[in-house]
Amino acid sequence: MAKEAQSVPGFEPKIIAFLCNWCSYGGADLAGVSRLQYPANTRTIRVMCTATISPHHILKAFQKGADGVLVAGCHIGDCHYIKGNYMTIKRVAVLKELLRFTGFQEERLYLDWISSAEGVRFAEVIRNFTQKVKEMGPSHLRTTY
Amino acid sequence: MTNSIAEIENSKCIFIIGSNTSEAHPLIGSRILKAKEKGAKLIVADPRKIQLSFYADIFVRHQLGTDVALINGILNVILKEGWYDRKFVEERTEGFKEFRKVVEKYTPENVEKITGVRAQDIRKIADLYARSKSSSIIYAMGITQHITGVDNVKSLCNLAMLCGQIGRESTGVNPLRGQNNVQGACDMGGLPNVYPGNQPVSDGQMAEKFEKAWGTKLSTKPGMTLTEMLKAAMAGEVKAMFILGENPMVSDVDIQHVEKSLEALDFLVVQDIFMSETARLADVVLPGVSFAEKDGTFTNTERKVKRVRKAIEPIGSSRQDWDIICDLSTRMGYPMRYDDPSKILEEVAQVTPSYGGIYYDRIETEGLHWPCPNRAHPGTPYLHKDRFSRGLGLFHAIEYLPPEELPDKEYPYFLTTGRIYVHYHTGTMTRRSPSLNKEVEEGFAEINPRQAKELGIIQGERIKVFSRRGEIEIKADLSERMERNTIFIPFHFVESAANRLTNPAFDPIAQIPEFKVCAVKIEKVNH
Amino acid sequence: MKAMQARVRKLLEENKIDGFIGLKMEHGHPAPFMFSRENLGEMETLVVGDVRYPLNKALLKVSGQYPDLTFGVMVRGCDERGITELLKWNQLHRDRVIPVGVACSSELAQLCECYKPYPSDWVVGEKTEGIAKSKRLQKIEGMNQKERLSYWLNQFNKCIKCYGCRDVCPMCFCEVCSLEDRNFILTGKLPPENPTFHLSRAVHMVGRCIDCGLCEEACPSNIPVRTLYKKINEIVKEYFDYRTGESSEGKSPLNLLGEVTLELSDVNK
Amino acid sequence: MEYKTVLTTCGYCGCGCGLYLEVLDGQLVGAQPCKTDSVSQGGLCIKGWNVHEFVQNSERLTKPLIKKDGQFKEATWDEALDTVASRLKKIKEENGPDRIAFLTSAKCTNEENYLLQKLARAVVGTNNVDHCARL
Repeated sequence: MAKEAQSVPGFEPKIIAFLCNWCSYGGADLAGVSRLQYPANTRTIRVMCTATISPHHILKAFQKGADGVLVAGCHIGDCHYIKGNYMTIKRVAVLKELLRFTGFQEERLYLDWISSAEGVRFAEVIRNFTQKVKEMGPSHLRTTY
Repeated sequence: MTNSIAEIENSKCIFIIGSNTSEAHPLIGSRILKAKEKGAKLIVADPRKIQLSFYADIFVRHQLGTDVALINGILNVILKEGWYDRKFVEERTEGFKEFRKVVEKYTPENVEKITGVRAQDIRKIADLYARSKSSSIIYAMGITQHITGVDNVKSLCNLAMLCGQIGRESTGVNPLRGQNNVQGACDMGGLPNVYPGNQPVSDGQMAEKFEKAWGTKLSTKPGMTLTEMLKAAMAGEVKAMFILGENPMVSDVDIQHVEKSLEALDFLVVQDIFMSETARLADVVLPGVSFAEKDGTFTNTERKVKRVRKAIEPIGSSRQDWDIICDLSTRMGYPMRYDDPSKILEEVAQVTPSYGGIYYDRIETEGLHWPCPNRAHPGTPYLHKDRFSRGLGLFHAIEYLPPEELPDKEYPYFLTTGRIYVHYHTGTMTRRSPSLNKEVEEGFAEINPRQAKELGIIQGERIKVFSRRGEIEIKADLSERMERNTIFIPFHFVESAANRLTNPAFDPIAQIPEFKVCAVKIEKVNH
Repeated sequence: MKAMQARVRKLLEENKIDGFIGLKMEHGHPAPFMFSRENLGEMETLVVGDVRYPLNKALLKVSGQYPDLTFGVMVRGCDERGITELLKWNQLHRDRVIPVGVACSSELAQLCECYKPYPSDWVVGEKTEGIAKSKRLQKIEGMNQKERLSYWLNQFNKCIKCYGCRDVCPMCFCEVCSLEDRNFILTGKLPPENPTFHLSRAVHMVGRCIDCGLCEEACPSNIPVRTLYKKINEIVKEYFDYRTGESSEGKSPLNLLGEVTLELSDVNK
Repeated sequence: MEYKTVLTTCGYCGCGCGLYLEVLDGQLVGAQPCKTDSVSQGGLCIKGWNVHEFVQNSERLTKPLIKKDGQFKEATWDEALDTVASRLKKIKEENGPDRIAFLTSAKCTNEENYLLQKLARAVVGTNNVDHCARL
């Protein structure tokens, strides 16, 4: 059963990052080879396109105790599958509104477009999002049955 | 149930003990939640952290099989604080003195040692239950399936009587019947000691009445219970059995024993809709029909007689069960002929006072609660309004007895069994229902995660569970619902049948086996 | 009632339809039933009242078996929105359905907080004005985040996983249901995973929910799922300017890739 | 072509929820709660919603079976019922009525339970009648 969580000092969040193979994963790769520093709270899941990420995957990540979920794909117009990210933005928009309505802190879900050339920006996105989730404290769902 | 389902909603305090209501009786579980939303206080006592416990004002996990001690503790507080209903006790009951003497020993502190429930929680339960305007007790097999099953029930009756929480709307002692028509099967005389309507076979007058109605000579010697039948079969004292739509091969305690008993019979007839584990052992199998293929009535757990209606024709050459029985009887030289089931219920009404006013035309739109003695009677939603069946309510002085088998060095854990929301009884129906089987396909053993960790067991891994009776292999399911020393296995699954493990120790009066407690050990399976 | 009976009789007698899915009063209860030329004699038992059943769902079952026949069905405002949407999702054929309308009573309209409690055309009832903004939605929107969280956690924890919300839903016609996918939702436990179970279903109501409220009526645990889906409809309107079932134009927003009308700043507010 | 719903009582647990079985051309195609039933009040559990499914399962027994040499053989109703009648009669005559025992069923109707215990008591002459209530 889920219950309300309390903030924990020295809390290190768990963040699931769904990264599209063609752009954002490339961005992460570039950040890596460029030896850019960013927090290590992120567990990356590489997907072929962010359009393959159903709201179920995001909900499941939260259900299993993720404190934050990042979805990152190609910039609009750059999708390897032309319009995959059109679907992503619609889904995330709906899901965030739904999370807001049900009190599940929609700020824990973040969508961004990061190209494979944007290594610096990738590190920055991770840093900012990690910081934000850290400030929010542990997810309310971080309990088990 | 002494009271009706609808009344639960208006109860001010509901004490749920030994019933995982939301899984085993979901629509009664939802009534309890409705009562809660209307402001009722909820008390849940269960060794497992069941769903309703989330909504409980007080939730206690007493050690398996310590119900009598827990209830005596509650009674003790009520007596000591003077929260009981003096007028009710004086006017409507007897045996109070002896009862009081026994209960006085069960102080909350003593009971805490037996049950593991904190003394302060016992006091709180006593307070909530005794002092509410209308308190209702709801229980199920968690109370009855113990060697002290009858004691457990009597203790609950003591509680209701002491506080005058019976004989009024939204109060009462309410056992939830596990199967759709257990109530009806009992009402119709599906018991060794009584005719329909609880009329004792040993009572000569009753026998005479039925002899007249049925035009034949009847035995006044009470018959055997199922447990006794099986023993007698093993000993060659019962030669033949006729089993209608039951599957003791999975549902009964200690299956190996059942199998040997049934095999020892000279002749076994099973009338069922599927080739159940029991039917496999039969000499003759008669294909009956499901509830969807016949007309009739069921009596639900609140004693309400409701219509069953035929929706489709019998499948294949199967025949309606009532029609098969009539045919068989006729072939045995006693002609039974009824135009349709309504005529059978008319006969029931003639010989069964509690069903005396229940006819099909009266239950067309809405069922009737028995007792309903005549055609003008509106039925009885709650019992014991001005008097108990025996006149005065009798207090029973009951001492706590531990379960027959407790964990020890060799078998260090408690095992308890029960139902899950998807399946029903032995699974002959639910496991053949694609939507239900898909939901839960196999059995599992719920184990506390910390205990599993100590044993090196991970989620979903296959384990072996042993008891002194047998062993099964089953999937481990780590769950905070369980306490460290206890595991839970649902009994629906024949291939990992919990009843290979359970203890064939019986309540001396009701002959109910102690399904809810036995000792087991657990091992990892090394493939 | 008489008007409905007469209309249905006429449609059947003139061979405009082969069957009519409506409600029949039997054993003192209104029940779903198909009136046909074979049982015209039972037309007097056809009833209209505030008790509602998923007649469109029955229609899908019957028309699935008899795709070449034409069926009439009793519709309210919500059911008509349902038919509009079912046509878009290719679950029904336009020429094979003839709706016969009922305008809802003002009590029912109030209870449902329905924005259009009448179909385009009706033979029973009188038009009552719709309710523009749902009060129950406003109540929850008025709570702070913590209150909303505890409210919904508490509600979802009551779930006994009967799947009644889905099984009764006239818009749930998928052959495979994500709610039964073990990768997403564990089985065998009550309550089901909270909030994944209920939010998953809510997500699937995007462009589907016609706000009939049968889900909430079917919920044995009184979970206010209708309010949840009302919110979904509001989101859909706000983000995609789409009102589910209102018009036969346009496609459900998550049913096609289309053009992108949102920007990141709309999403990461 | 026929579509109807039949008001009945659920065959699973003891709650006794009123529900409709949906029948299309003589086949069960669904179950749904009866909104105006006093127990279910328009709701059901997962078992109730699917109570129609087991009825038409392909494993349903459709013919009487008689075991010969350890194998079940299909039989006619006459053969099966005559076998049962004669074997029970014989055991009763040779060993007495109390050598025969009956289990009635918590899953069958009141009418059927009544008849079976009547068969046991009035025809066979024994009170050896019980059912699985305790289990």
